[in-house]
Amino acid sequence: MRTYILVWLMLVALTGVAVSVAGMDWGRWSMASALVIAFFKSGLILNYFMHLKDEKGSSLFKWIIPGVLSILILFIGLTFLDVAFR
Amino acid sequence: MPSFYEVGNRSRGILSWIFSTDHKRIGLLYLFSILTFFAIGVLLGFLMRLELIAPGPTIMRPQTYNAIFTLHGVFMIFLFVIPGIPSIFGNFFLPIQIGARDVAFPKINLLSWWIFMTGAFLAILSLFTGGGPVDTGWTFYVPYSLRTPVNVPLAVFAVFILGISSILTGINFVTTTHQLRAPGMTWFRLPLFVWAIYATAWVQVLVTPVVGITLLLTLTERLAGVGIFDPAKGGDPLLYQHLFWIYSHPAVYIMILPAMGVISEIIPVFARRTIFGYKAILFSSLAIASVGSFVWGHHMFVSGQSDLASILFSLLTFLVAVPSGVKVFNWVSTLYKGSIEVAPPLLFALTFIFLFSIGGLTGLFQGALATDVHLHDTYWVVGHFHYTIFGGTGFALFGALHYWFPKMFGRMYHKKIPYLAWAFLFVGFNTLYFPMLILGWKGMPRRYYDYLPQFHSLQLLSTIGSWILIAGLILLFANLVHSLFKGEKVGDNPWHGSTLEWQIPSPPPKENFEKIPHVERGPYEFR
Amino acid sequence: MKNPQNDTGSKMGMWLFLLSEILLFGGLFILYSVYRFNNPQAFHLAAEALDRPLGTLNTLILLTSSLTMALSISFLKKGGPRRSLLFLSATLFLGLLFLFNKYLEWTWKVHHGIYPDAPRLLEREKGEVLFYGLYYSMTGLHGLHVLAGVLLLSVMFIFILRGNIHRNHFVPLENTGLYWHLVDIIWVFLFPLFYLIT
Amino acid sequence: MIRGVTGLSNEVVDNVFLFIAAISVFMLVLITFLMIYFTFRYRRKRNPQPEDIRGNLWLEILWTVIPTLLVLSMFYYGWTGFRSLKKIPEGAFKVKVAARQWSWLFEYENGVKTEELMVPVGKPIHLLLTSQDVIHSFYIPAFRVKQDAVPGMVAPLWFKAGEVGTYDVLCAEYCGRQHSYMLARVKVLSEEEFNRWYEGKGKELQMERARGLPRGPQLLQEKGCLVCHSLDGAPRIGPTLKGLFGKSVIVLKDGKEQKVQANDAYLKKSLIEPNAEIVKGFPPIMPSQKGLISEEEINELVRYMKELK
Ligand code: HEA
Ligand code: HEA
Ligand code: HEC
Ligand code: CUA
Ligand SMILES: [Cu+2]
Repeated sequence: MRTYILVWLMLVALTGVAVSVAGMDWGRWSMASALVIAFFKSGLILNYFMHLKDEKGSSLFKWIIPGVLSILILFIGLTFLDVAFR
Repeated sequence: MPSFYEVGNRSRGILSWIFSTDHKRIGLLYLFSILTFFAIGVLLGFLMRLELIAPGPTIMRPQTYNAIFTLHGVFMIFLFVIPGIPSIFGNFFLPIQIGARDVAFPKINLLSWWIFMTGAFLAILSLFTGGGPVDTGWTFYVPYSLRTPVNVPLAVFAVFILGISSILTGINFVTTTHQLRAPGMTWFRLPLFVWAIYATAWVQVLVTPVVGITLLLTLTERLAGVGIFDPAKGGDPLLYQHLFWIYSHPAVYIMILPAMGVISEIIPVFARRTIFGYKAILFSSLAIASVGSFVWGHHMFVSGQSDLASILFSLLTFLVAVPSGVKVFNWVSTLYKGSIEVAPPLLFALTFIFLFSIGGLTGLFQGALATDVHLHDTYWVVGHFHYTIFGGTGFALFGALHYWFPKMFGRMYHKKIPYLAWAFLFVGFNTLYFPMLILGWKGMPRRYYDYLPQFHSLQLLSTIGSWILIAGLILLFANLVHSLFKGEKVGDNPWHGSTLEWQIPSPPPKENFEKIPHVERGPYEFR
Repeated sequence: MKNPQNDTGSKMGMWLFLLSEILLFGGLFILYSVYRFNNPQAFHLAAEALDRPLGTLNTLILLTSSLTMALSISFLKKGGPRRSLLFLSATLFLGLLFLFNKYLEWTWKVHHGIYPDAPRLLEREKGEVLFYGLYYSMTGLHGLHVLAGVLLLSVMFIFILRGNIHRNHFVPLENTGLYWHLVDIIWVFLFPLFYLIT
Repeated sequence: MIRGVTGLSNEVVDNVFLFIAAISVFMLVLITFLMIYFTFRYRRKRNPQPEDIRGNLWLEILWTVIPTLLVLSMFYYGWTGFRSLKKIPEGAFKVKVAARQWSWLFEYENGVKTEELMVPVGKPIHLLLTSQDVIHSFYIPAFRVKQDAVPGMVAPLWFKAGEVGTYDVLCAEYCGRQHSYMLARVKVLSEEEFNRWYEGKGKELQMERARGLPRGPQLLQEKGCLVCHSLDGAPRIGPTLKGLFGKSVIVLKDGKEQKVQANDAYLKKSLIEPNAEIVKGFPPIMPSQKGLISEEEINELVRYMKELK
């Protein structure tokens, strides 16, 4: 209960940070900062709201998210190998 | 114990089948529905061959031909080879081979058959509605698929639905393999067929959604003109190709991995010895499934993608060829010092090795950058993929049918006829498809309704091959269908197999095992 | 023997489904990143025209709904179906609110003549057409997921009310929760991509 | 490997092909031979007692490493060949190629447009491929070169013809109904002959320009109209243009049948928005000429169509 509310507060705070950073016009860093914050937020949701942190049933749960992320990154990376060097 | 044929569920007659959650009944549902679609696909292939028997118009008009090769591709790919082995034999045998009573989610299993049938129904409906049968090729490339007046929206939606069915099946198999293994059934005691289905299931779960979204976007593009793929609105048609092949290349491994799993089951049983290099075969499946997901760009070497991308994709393509080779070498070594009986299943397995090797090796020519520039979109490619899909997956399916037939139906087929059928199939197959490789090398493009006179003799030869092939096919299936009713009753283990499905009655009882077995040894230990 | 319906099993199934959902949106993320890379200027212009306060509000709504969802599950596990129902209704309400805001946002845009294939939109630069194409596809697909989530939540509501789901059988609610959180996570990415990065 | 010594794309590709073919045939024969040999040698009658061999690490390593080396060599030759197919020599002779349903149009630097590609022998030719509608692919089997023409992109392709002669050009990317009829030819001429042709055509063009607009028949040819429309009264993929002007045509507009008078406005609209009103009995597949045709050209075409009685 307490952790849930704490996590929620952090999520709200991070949203605030993201919005204010976006207002400041950091040039190309604005993209990076916004994404880092988004990753951080989703990490909180995954670990606390979705209990990934304490999932013990199978070691599969540990690899699911890193796995799918690396696949997605490879998909994007390989696609960029085309579009960025065309 | 009564078999699963006798014990249904509360419903009766046909209802006890189409609403059954028994994995074996669902497997058989898939078997009969998929074979029906396959028959349609074969008929369409036959019609194409007739049209191509001579240059100039022969039996149909260009638009009809274009619709026919599209349907042929769509039916064969999405309704036959992709669901084929996993949905039929995976459903029937995966739970038994790991010592479980059913899959993890029996209801979802049934649901996925219904979704599959819905998708198939919509695909057929698309022929008669809207602007008529699709004429885009099974790849639905934009912008052509955005411009052609035919019923593309319904067709791509149908394929999207089929994708959902495939994802659900994949989820089911992954969970089943993780959760329902019998005590003592460690990961390294799993039969290689299970490993192959497991690896395939991951690919199904992870890449099918990508083609799903691609098709959905094509649909919205047609209906609402969103503009994401439409070059007239600034979209990039090559991105469609990337997204399409991100799925559809791994899809070829969805087709072949289960087939390879079947071969790994059949060879040790008929050589009466442990498989050579169990772990090597297992890890090569995983390697194919993982690395194979990142080679899609080899379909785009001349599309205008960057040279850098082409180079990397070519390299990766060559790397996935190695694990396929490892499998082939291990299979051949399994024959060494065995005690071999060339029963029909083994005959088909050996033929698989030969034909798949030709298919795979012709793939290498396409993986090489310089040669693919010439070979891309020619009959070489058509030859390549019929050798892999049909020579590979198709012959593995024949093998699987002959291998597991006694277990599934409790009867044995006539044992001599398959050899005769095989002879027709083998000769017909090579007469049909080998000329295609030569045609491709000589520069005959694919998806051609009409062709230049210099290609005539090889096209004619190829058409003759299709007749021989179909004769073999009819013989083969006639034998099986006949034996379904008239075949001799067999015991539980006619081949002396050592995996779990052979330790239970033929046909299996409803819950497979009276008592869940405790597994104490590897899958191919015959002594 | 392990029970086919055991909890780890059904959660694993759910997670696998979520993976496929991630890759469904993944395809769109690939498109987004490529088009943004190719048209930075046009994306910049177009993103400025989106309603940032409304987007932020919607983000907060979804985050809060995730909290109420998690609370609803934890109350059910502790045996309080009434509190669980309370928080579930809160989640439902927030979900509907989110959809309502989305509806408002879309209708405003449509009013300004900015919707797919609109003549006003097509006059603009190609990058902007793409931006709005992606905007409508991605938030639209996400909206559909919220809608599906709302339906699922309503079903769960009825199940709890009728006692089909209770402290000893809570996995369906938990899986619904997983789905709802995933939809939230996707929004956590959509929000900066469309409203913040300009 | 002998590679690309003469810079002829067909030799480059053929060399790589032979290299891979040699390895492949060897592998196939090896595997097939072993398979059949083992099957006979260890058949059950002769060898009733199998031996249990579970594997052999060295063999596994051997048949992982050797094929890896082999495929890497294939990759390498494929790549070097590709490099020479892609590296356009400086000063190559440039020709613009426009692909459209279902014909090719070649435009030379002096403004001459042809339907057959004329090139001098032995000189590198640099094609710039574009498409006006869907994806097509420019393919000369004899030279082993191929490149997709994608709308919205300009794709390069180069080749050098080793001998005088005529070679087929095919469309290798499926592009609809007449895909298999989207053919053209490359005419390779000797250098003198080519120059004579090139300059002669150039002068002709200048004279025409000086005289005024290009005439109707030529425009119909250049715009690719004649692939689908005949001038002799026979319907092809589209209705004939003969006697069209002034006729009343039954069209489908928003799915409803209507009778319209084929006047100036109708003809113009047929070019720019062909799918707004579809002639009954024909599919809505005519590509819009919007952005591809100038106002003057439209007027000229309409004027000419009026003449087609
Ligand atoms: C079951 C289906 C299947 C399988 C398994 C494969 C396997 C392979 N495919 Fe194929 N492919 C298709 C189905 C399949 N393909 C289809 C349907 C298309 C066309 C799609 C379309 O456009 O419509 C296609 C198209 C296609 C292309 C695009 C061609 C083009 O359009 O230009 C390429 C290019 O690289 C390619 C390569 C390969 C390679 C390298 C393999 C490798 O995985 C093969 C590996 C196997 C071997 C190499 C043989 C066995 C090994 C030995 C005998 C050992 C010795 C070998 C070595 C020296 C390594 N395939
Ligand atoms: C599973 C895949 C599959 C199969 C089996 C076949 C079977 C056949 N195909 Fe194929 N074909 C494709 C997949 C397949 N095809 C695809 C994807 C394309 C590309 C489409 C496109 O361009 O968009 C294509 C394109 C294609 C073309 C090129 C068209 C063109 O480019 O213009 C031709 C031309 O002749 C052709 C002919 C045939 C013939 C004569 C048959 C058969 O009729 C031969 C007879 C078949 C048999 C004798 C039986 C085979 C049996 C099995 C495989 C297993 C049986 C299973 C069980 C018992 C459960 N096909
Ligand atoms: C891809 C094939 C194709 C090409 C290329 C093509 N057309 Fe058409 N055209 C059609 C079809 C099909 C129709 C009938 C359906 C319709 O009205 O859209 C048509 C209709 C027309 C009509 C109306 C005919 C009538 O009977 O009312 C005119 C005028 C016309 N085209 C002129 C042209 C001109 C001029 C060009 C070249 C710039 C051209 N077309 C190029 C396919 C084509
Ligand atoms: Cu143009 Cu095919
Ligand atoms: Cu591929």
